[in-house]
Amino acid sequence: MTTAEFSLAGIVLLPLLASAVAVLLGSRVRAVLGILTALLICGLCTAVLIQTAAGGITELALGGYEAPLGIRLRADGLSALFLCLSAVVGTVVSAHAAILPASAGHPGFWPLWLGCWSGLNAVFVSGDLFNTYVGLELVGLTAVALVALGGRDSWMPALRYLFVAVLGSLLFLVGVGLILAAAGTLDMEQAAQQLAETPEAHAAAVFALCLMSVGLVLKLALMPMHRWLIPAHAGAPGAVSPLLSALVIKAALFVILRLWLWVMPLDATTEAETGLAEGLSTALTALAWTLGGFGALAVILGSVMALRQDRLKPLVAYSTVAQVGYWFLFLPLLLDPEAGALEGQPGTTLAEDAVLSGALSGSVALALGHGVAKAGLFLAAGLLKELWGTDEIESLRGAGRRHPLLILSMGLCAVGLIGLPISLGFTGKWHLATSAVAAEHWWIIAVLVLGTLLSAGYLLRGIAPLLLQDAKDPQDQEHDAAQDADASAESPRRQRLAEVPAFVLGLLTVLTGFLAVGIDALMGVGAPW
Amino acid sequence: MTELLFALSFLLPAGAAAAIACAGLLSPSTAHRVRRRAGLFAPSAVLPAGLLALSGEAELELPWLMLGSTAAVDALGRPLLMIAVLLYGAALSSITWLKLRDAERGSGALSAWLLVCFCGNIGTYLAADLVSFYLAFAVMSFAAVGLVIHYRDAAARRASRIYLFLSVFSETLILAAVVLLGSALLAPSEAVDPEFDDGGAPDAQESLLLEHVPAAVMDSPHTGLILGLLLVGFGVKAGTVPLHVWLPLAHPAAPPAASAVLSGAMVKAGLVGWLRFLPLGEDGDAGARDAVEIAAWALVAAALTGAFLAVLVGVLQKDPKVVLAYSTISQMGFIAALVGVGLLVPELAALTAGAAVAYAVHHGLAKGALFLGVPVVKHYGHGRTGVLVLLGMAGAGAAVAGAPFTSGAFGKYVSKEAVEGVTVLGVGLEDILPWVATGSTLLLLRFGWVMWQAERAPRRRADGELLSWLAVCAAGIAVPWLIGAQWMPEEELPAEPPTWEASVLWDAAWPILAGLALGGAVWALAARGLLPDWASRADGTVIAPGDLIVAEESLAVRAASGTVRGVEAAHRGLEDRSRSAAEALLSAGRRVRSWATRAETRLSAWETSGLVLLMVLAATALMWWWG
Amino acid sequence: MEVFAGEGAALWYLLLGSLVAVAGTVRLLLARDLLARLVAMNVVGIGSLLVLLSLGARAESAAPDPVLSALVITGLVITVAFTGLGAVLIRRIEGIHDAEHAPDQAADGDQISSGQNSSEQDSSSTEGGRDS
Amino acid sequence: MTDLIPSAVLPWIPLVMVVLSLAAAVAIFPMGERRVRLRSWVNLSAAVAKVLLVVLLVPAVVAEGTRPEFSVPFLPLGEGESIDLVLRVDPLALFFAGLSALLWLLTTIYAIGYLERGSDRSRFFGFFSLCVTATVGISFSGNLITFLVFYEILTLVTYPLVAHWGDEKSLRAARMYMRYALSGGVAVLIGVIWLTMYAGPVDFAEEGGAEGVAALAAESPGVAVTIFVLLVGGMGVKAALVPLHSWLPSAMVAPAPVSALLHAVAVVKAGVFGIVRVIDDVFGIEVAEELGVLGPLLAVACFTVLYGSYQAMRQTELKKRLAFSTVSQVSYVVVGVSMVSALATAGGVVHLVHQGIMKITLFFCAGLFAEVIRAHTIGELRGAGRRMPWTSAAFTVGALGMIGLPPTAGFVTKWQLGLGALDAGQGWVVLVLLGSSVLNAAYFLPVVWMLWFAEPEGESGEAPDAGASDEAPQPEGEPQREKEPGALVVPAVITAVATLAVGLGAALSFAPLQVAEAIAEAVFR
Repeated sequence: MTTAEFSLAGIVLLPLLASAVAVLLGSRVRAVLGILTALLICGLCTAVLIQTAAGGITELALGGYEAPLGIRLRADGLSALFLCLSAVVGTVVSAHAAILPASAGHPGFWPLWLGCWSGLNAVFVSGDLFNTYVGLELVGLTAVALVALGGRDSWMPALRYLFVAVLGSLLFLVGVGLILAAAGTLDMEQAAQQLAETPEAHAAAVFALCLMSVGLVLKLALMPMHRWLIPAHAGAPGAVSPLLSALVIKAALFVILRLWLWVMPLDATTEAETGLAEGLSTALTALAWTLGGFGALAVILGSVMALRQDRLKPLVAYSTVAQVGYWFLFLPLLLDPEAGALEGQPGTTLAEDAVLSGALSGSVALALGHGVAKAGLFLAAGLLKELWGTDEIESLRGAGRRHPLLILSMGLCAVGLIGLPISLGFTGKWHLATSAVAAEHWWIIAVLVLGTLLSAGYLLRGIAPLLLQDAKDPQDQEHDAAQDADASAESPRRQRLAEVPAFVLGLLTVLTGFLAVGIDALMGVGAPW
Repeated sequence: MTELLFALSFLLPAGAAAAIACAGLLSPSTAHRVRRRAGLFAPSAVLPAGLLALSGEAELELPWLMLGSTAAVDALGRPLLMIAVLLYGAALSSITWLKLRDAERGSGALSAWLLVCFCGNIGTYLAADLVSFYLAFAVMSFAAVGLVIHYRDAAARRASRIYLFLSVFSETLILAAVVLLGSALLAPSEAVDPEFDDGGAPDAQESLLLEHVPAAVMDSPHTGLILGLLLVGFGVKAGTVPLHVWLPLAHPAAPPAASAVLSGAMVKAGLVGWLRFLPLGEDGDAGARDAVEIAAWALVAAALTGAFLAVLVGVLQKDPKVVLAYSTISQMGFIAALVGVGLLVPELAALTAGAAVAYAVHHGLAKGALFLGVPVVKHYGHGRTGVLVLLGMAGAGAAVAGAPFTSGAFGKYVSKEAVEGVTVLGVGLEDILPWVATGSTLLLLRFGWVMWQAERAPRRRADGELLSWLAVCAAGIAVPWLIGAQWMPEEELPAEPPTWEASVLWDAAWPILAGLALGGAVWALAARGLLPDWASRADGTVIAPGDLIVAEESLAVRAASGTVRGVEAAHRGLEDRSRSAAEALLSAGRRVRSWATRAETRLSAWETSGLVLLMVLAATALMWWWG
Repeated sequence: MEVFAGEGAALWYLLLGSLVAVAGTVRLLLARDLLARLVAMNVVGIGSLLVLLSLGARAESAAPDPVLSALVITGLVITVAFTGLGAVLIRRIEGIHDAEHAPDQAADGDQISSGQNSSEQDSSSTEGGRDS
Repeated sequence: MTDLIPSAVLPWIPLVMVVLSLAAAVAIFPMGERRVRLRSWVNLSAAVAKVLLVVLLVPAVVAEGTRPEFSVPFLPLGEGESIDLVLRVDPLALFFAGLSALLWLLTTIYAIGYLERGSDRSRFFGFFSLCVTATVGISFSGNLITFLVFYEILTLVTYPLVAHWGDEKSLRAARMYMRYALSGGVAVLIGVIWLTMYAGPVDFAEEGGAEGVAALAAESPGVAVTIFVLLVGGMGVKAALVPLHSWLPSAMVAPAPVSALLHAVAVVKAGVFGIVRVIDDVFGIEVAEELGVLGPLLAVACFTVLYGSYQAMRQTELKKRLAFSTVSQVSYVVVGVSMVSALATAGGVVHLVHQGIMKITLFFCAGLFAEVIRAHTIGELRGAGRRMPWTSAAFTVGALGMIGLPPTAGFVTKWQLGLGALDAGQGWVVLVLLGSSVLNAAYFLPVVWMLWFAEPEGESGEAPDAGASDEAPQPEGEPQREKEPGALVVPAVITAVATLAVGLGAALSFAPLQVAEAIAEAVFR
């Protein structure tokens, strides 16, 4: 078993073990254990990354049982990327929680978080649908509990999140069952081949896809079904909301990508003879367009709602709702037969299937960029709420003068979220826009432009007042005094140190812009076409 | 050697002016000492230019300065340079070589402005290429503002504001002309001029020379436009009629030394501009020729009206310097007529140019003497020096009027010869010109009368003011002859110098006598109170100095406010439209927002979001079923 | 009744299961009371598992497909876990409502419930501090 | 001269230039407020080093025609090849980089003096050097993508500078600026994407336009025109063309060094520099002419010239008047570049430098007037000449330059543009130029008049009390400075002397005019 395969298993099982051990330890030691596990996971992820970057897809059948019965872990380009995201963001947020225990809300944070981390990794590397289901459930369960750590006002949202998560996973379960019945196997690769060959199973497969998509979209909080996310992410403790926004909802997105691109016989739908029956492909296109439409709706209405928030964390939560919309804009492109019209034409410089791969890598870049930037922003917002006792934008006026580094990191994360150059957001928007232009889907360009401007608007509304130097100094003094008193639990040095993780994430948002070429190469490994 | 002289003649005055300006930085006492010493040095700063004029024709090329500039002392510039040196020297010494108590307040600043004006002025005479000419012209006109505003009282402010407005107007027109000419010169002209041997676009520096300008004017497509621009542009400076309004206002406002320089040397810059730029004696295609015809007639008409009207208005003024200002306008009208004739009849071009320069030299010195004389009469007009002052002023007046044996006669004789055979409205030009002399005699009588009554402030010992005045009077007598004999090239002078036989004497004398007779008659009538009331109250109330300015000012104000109102209305219209568009946008934005919040609040309840989810589920099932 | 045996039976169970699932979902999404929702959640769980089983049965003639039954068992376990967590959350939320609405009625009652409440939350001592 | 820089080092110089001020910014940000000496030392050394590098580059690039280039892959384009971030030094790039390097040095000196008693100086100087990084990045960008990246960074980095005082007014102005600049940036992004789709990664080609673009223009002119409009419109926001200019006057609330550097050099010039690049190096002047886009652009630019001057006349506040004057003056460059003649292009390009030097002088003086005698409106400037001789002299030179009188640089531009207009057969542009110089005279001469010839009310020398005008809320108690502070006056005088020197020495070998002519020749070859 090569190191890569070993690390594959380690990524999934190690955090689970750590979370179990953490339950037994005292609260101080849990933080140390958490940090240790985080570093270990980073090491393992780099091993997998190196292997995938070298072009190979690492696969491991747990316990030697081959598919279809056994559990097969499989890491291709897409999963390597998401693994890196979770490793990076996870480590930084764990460091933050270790530095500032108050931000974790409750010592119970560590076992739950490590469990959630293992669920995430399980989803990212699972080779079969059943294992994905189990991973998703583990993530859902721990996420609900993590939200509940936020104290009295976070219990109701946690409960609401629970109901939504359960409903979503049940729909997903029914979908998995349908695919099992149709394709006879749970392993994604084999299921894909099976479905490609047996056209009559397509009807069941498409219905399964519909159910699973709705279930996962529920977990992702796409526009009409987003209400549970706002109170949950805003109410969660300082260290939890970044994890929720940056990583937990990415698991559902990962599964959707797997389903739509790797499992479903999409290209089968385009060729007439082995393709889906006429009706089925129109049904799938209709589903794609509805999801795309919800995405556009989310981008615009999410941003508009974010503009109206007067508290910082709900504003950032709405920004998540808005950014989620971006990841679904590429779906209509997949099913548009003449999407690749411009490819290979003499006038353009587009390679053969550049449109689809561009759109996919654009959406993935947007998701990764959002992960890093949103984690940074939520960390900073949580810290401000922690230090100043409230996240009312009005009462935070002039907070910037006492925490210049925090404002700088919030600014950098805002750059990533708006999609200004050098950030992954920019690369993502660039790819998506290029494919949209190639496929003549102008509505995507309009959504991107409107989204960029509106996001600049609400992020400015959130950050600008912090720069204020209001003449009303007396109110500030009294404010500082109050703030110093209740934060006395954390010595000023620790507070200063707590600002560093947010700054690191801010820097990462900007620097990852240069990795675009690497990401695109990695996406090529094990790409669906 | 000449390069050094060229450099010195510009750098020395500029350096002195800079010294005075920077003195402001030092402590007040040292600053005063520096200014005093620089003031004393100022008149001598002018000498290198004088040496340059004496040393004869020379040329200097500076390819690196501006867009490549060249300077040259040529037949046209040399005499004018000479009188400029004399006038500026006299003016500076009359201000600075005084006892401390007599010196005016701020004489340091005034001498600094004078030095800068001097640089600009000789720059216009010496510049040999378009760009440096425009540079010198701009420096001179904007420095003159410093002179006019010197006393900083209300009259000075109004005069300088009008002067500034008119000079900006003239600068812009000249810039237009310069640009048009520049592009005509630089464009690889189709008819390859023999001199541009290299055929292709001649390198910028060499082709911008002023020599090529007249030819360029003729064969450029916009000849009429360029001519108009040149006439009006330089007309403002040369005080031709509709544009002369700043002169009668500027002279009384400026200190006497400054107004001496203003009408002595600076007004001549306009003349130089005409002589260098206008296509005198150039032949061109038919279109260009008749454009030149029209321009020439316009110039001659404006010049003559100016010459005669100025007399009428000048006589009615009370302030001696205003009377002199109007005399300058009438004399400049005379010179402008000469230039007009040169433009009209190509053959006479050389002759009229020479005559104009000769007359300008004479007028510069004589008018300078008169202006400098005004304070001299006030301070030394009685007692031992009184006789000397009286003699000097009478001599200068006679010269301006053109009495025989004076430089004026020489100037008039030369110009009369030059305009042989040119008829204006059927009347020969050489008959009209003498009447100008009558007019100026009348003006000078008026000036003498007013000066006689001006009150005196006796000053005991002779000082710079008196001495410089005397120097200018002496120069006024000697220099025109000297220039006429040695410096003017042969072809620019009529066949033979004036021999004083009877006919020549009578030609020079009868206009003066007519003037005297007319003056005497008016005086007699005034004594008996038979004059019409408008004539008797000759105290400047009937026609305010600057006559047309009142009309022109109101015209300008009305025009300006009209345009501003129009543009304002358009602007407001534009703003209202953009504001209403912004409002529409904002309200749309607000509507979307309120709709979004209403949807949000409704969705926040568990049941409603559950309902929405059910609908979505049903829709997907339906889609699948329908597919 | 052969209707419920063999091929026809699977179809029936499928129909029944989906009916139960749909009813459960409607109830879950529209119920106002929290406990009712929790119960409805379980009903949906059972319904979907029933559908799964019927799918398994329909495929082969012999015993139902082993993988599917494993799926069903896991589904059951996970729903139980969620129900447990949901119950704890509902108790806490109800706890706050009672404390707010009936503070004067039974001071000691309140004491007991909150005492019992606090003793039960062994590891949530810091919450207490946060509530103030 | 060639062996001055070993050829191996050459490609690294553009990167060093960009990274230099970035390093300065990174060093300055964490510095404490009190570390004035260290911060000033870091600032000044970075600025001086940058000026030296530019001076070293000039002979190599302009004389020998070497083009140092540095590139790093940035955006994948499928199948391995990718669009790179390219930093290339060609005469036009050196032109703009030289201007910003020199004026950054002077503005840093000015800012150190100006903010002696200010607060948040580390933040200010940090963003200040980032702003110059972006400007130099823009000037050295070798293709449209790099230009876009630095263009957006410039927007981001200048926001905190405009909002430096932190009061309600500056935040509102900064928000407005951000709104305009971002929408401009997005427009450019869409344009670049669209162009890259059809013409591949567009590198700036000196000799008339990138190769793919000509084919695109020939094949589908409609798309080419829309792309042109998007690009020039996007950059027009920063170049303050009329419908998109209203952010500039409202951004005047920023501190003086910011409005000096931003509105004379960095932001405004970035937009115009972009337009010059698009017209000359992306589309090429012939292709743009064929597409027929130059005519309307010329009309918009001329309207901006007149409208800006007209608005400037209506302002009473000095800085607002200077802002509108910038709006009008910057469009001279666009006028020059959108006429098909080597002379006009040379005039437009040279005005980039001239306007920078002249306008920064005026802003320095405006800052000085505000700082020393609390004068914000023109009325308050009565008799300032006597109290602040050096500042008033510098202001006068700058004003005369703006009007376009001979010894100054302004005249050289008007001269070139006039000749270019006639050469391109568009005579009416000369009329516009003259009209605008009359308007310039109409709004600058009264100010000069107030300085020198107007008597201050009451006994002379008493500084007019802080009028109702809403000047920046420096701490009220701070006493006014009695004499003109050296650190503020020296830069102003240097730039005034530079205005005269550039005007007088226009024919010297490396003078801006000669470099501009070399660039123009390349465009028309």
